[in-house]
Amino acid sequence: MVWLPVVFPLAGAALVLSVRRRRAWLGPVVVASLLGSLGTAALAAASGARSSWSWGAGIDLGVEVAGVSRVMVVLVPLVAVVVVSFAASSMREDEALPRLLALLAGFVAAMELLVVAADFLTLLIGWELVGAASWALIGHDWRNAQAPMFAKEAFVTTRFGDLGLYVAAGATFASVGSFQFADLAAGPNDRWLAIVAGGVVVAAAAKSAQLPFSPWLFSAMAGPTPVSALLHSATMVAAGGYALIRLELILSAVSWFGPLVVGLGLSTALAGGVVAFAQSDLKRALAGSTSAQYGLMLVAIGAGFTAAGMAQLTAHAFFKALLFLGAGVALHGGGTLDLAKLRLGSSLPTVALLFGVGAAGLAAVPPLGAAFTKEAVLAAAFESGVWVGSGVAVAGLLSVLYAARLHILAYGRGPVLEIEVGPHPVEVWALAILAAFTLALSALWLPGGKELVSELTGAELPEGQSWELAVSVLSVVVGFVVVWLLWRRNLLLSGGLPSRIRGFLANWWGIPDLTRRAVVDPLINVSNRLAEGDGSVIDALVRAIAGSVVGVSQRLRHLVEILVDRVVDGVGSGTILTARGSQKFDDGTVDATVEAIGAGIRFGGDQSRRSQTGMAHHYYTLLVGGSVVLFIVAAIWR
Amino acid sequence: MTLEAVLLVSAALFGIGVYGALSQQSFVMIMMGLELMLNGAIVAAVGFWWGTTGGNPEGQLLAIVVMAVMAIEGAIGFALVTNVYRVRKADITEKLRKLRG
Amino acid sequence: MNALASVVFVALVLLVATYLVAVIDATIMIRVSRGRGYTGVWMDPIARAARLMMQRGSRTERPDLQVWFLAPALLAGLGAVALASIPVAAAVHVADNGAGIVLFGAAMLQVMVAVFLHGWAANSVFPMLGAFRMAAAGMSMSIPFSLALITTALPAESLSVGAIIVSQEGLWNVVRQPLGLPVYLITALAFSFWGPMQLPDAADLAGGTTAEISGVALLVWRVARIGVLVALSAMGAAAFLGGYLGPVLPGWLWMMVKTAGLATVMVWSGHHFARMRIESVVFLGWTLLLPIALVDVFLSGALTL
Amino acid sequence: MSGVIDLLFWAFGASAVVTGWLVFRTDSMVRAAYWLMASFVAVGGILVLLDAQFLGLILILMMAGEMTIMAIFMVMFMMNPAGLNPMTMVHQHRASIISGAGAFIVLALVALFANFLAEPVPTGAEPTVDLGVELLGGSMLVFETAGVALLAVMIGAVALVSQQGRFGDAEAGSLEPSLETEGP
Repeated sequence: MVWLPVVFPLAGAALVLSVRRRRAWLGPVVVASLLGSLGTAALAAASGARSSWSWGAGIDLGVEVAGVSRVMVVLVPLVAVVVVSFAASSMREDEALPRLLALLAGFVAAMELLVVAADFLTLLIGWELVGAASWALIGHDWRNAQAPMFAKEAFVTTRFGDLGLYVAAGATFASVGSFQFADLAAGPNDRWLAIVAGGVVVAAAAKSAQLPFSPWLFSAMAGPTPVSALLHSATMVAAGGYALIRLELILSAVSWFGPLVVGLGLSTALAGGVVAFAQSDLKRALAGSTSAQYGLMLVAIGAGFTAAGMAQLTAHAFFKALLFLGAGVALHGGGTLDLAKLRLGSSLPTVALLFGVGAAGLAAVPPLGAAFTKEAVLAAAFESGVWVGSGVAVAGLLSVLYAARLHILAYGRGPVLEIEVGPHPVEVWALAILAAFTLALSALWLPGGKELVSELTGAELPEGQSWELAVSVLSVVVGFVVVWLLWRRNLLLSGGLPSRIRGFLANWWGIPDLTRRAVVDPLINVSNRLAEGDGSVIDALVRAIAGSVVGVSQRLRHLVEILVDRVVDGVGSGTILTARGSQKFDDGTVDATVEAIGAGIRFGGDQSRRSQTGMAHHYYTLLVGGSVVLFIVAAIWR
Repeated sequence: MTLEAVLLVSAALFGIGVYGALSQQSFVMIMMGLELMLNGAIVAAVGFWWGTTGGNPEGQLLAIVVMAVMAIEGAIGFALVTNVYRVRKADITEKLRKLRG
Repeated sequence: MNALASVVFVALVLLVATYLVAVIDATIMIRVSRGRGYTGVWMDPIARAARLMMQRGSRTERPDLQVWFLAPALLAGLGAVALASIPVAAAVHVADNGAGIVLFGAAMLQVMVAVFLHGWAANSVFPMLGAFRMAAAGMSMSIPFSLALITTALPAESLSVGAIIVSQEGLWNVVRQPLGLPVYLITALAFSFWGPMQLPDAADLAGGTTAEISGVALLVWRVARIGVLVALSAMGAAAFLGGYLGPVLPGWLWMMVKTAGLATVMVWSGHHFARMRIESVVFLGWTLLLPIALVDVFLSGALTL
Repeated sequence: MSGVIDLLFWAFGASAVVTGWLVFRTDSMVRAAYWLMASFVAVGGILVLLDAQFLGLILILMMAGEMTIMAIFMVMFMMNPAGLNPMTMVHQHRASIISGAGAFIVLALVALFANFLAEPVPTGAEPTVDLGVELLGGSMLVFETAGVALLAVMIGAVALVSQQGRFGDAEAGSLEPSLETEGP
């Protein structure tokens, strides 16, 4: 039962590839498989179930639908159905549509596996598959030479974080002798648990595009728009936040876990908000906002209110998918993603309205559900401290700023353009459904909404204060006023910032450059050096030593000669004999000594260089000799 | 037939393999030396299984893993030799001394 | 059975069977060509053998003599080893304990080595080409061959040939695994280099690996080749046709009848099909027989479960 | 009976070692490959004597194919069509002999002087059946891992030797500027 949500999309992917020639079937097949996944996920969530499969001695792959995973397991296919329908319609001209759809279905399957995982091994498998699928999806347009490069960049960055999860899994096994979350929860709170916490935080930060890994989301923009929509809303990026929510109860036992997550989240929320505000590319601005929004979730999680984080994740999934699909329509219609050239409001009024709903969700305008969840996050932040709360309030203000800016620049009133490719009705419907979900979440404000969230996520929401609500409303109002003022002065695109600063901010505060200079270039340099042959490094060292010694000795000789000459001159010609004697001594002894030292060192260097023959059999011989010696030593030592 | 005798045969095979791997110039002959070493390893593994484990099949499993290693060594070895020959026109180790210091 | 008796037994069986196959070959040859100069079907093999025995042996420049002379003997020995793993009647076998079918497979793959060495040792062009042909054909056919054979071990849950025969009590494997026997027979042609797959010793290479030999060496080589064919037919009969199982007649007679039947099919194919090109053999092995053999394994495995 | 087995063991052991030695003493690559195969066949015989019938026979089966490929490769790389012309290609001979002898002596000392458990395979056991159950039961993960590793190797080997890549000739840009790689 629990496996079915995973199996359905996988089967769909296989089926799509087998009917690849019948293009009319592709969309329906995938959507049907995702609907199957959705249905079975809903059933599993309603009943709650667990199951496991023994892989080998002591290694069980466990899956479970309980607690927060009940929400997530339904959310993933729900968003995916809409996004994939949109993809099947908008990419219908694409020659590689079967591959795209199959990969999307596989992506969803991997994410479902990650969601239902009840142990680190299953989580790792899902985690890796999600990463691999996202790599293939970002690089979908591989004939364009840039796409594979960006895909590689995104993959390597997240992959670096993945190592954290490997460490966490290893530490878990070392600590309790199994990979199960349940065993870890029952296990002792020692340094192993701290290692697990560190690993999970690194992995989650990388996947959820938190600082300092955030820039990979920009690279991910090389993928088709539906891919971005899925990646940002309910799969790849959500995986990090979800993993933290899932494991918070266990890991919060580590004293620094909460503060670390809060700090990461808050700094990303603030930095990402500025990035989103400064960006002039629609998709990249949305990417910045994704980092910022996940930062807010992390704040809630770190403060201990997973329910608030999960609620925010859910609301975000709907409106972010909506916004990305809207961006896709804009790209098709306007032919560009440059915010300076869009303003499609008059040309595509329906889409503009739907995009507006999404932007309102992003801005957390009451009475939308997104405002409710933002409110919960704010309350959670204030529970954790006044400064954190204030930071979140500022981040909220930023979100109002960038959301309003995006909507006005992308879908504000503008000249009526000849739209080359209008959106297909299926695409508009997809947008409408997502907008409907966003609006429907408003019901959370009704009495009983809080209880519903608590019941679904199995955790408590923080008690909000009425002045916190006032702060939120005030920030929305202030934000709109600021945007309006900027718009009046025609400064909205630049945000009133000088272009150099704006460029710096928009490019993630220069983090990519920093990374390139601090990590990538040195690494490539070192590798190049190594590739040139370790000999050159060692040689250089040896030669430098020999050379410097020779140099020093020559200097010394020169000095001695001058000194001796002066003495000789000073004493006068009467002592020429003595002087000659001393010069002979100088030549014969001092020089010889100094030169001998130099030559000796050079000889040593040459000799040591000779061992670097570059030929395998010499190295192997040394290896055998060394092993024999080691063996004998070990035998005697015993 | 005692365990010691089996291990002696294994040691002899391994020693000859070491000699071959170190003394031959041709890549393919070096691979033969490696195979001979693995051959000795198989004898030792099965010998230990036969003499010391009381019939625990995991000992035989080890031998199967060694055989898999042998197949892997063969496949990758030949692929590398082919590639090196194509790119560097080298078929003996002396022609491949890029790492020389 | 004690050692000496089993050696004598296998040798006797091999000798009689070889003679019979040669007779079959001659019969078909006559049917096909109505050729002149035959001294009658039953006398012809003996006449041919006598002619070869009286021939003078030939020699090339600097051959590897030991290998050249020993390769035919190795081939004959491999045929005998393969035959030894097959029970001729209930519980009458020489070497079928535990993993008989693997022994048979190992012997058959060594056939490839024997033929390669036979062609290589002559230090001459045509035999060498024949040797390379055998390597190519053998490598492409060995995997479908092994898969088709090992599949018959699935219902028996044992690698012993005797157990495989017993497992066919109710239903022969030829019915239970309909893909197995055709794949086995086609690959068996490659390992006995017979009929359409007589590539290493083909006429277009002036006899291939046998191009430079004559006299007794050629006689031994031909006898050994028929011996391998007999072993392959016997294994086909045992693994797919129920071996010695059958009503009324005694077990060993059933075994003989079935073996002779399969041998006739293979010999017949040599007179009725054109020789294949080596490319088509390789292509056939890797792209057609290998997938079919895999399907066979999966289907039979599913059925056995 | 045990006398016969002892005799067979020593015969197999001696021939395994001698043929192994001949691999590096012969002057022809094809002979070397098949001497190695003979060594493997002898080891297969030893394994059969050690009650591991399946392993021994499968080793013989495997090596027939592998050594044939090796022989063909030798002929290809040595530019010596039949591999029959005599040749010696040896370097650092003395060091190799010392290394080989050293490895043998160390291992032989271990074999003779270490104390091993004495728990032989019980009589009446069915090692082949046990192995099958183990492969598809308790140690399935190991077995599968070996299979996946082999698959990866097959793909890797094909990728390494394929002449044509997706973006054109696999050798494009990989040729050295000059074949002389003499350093300073």
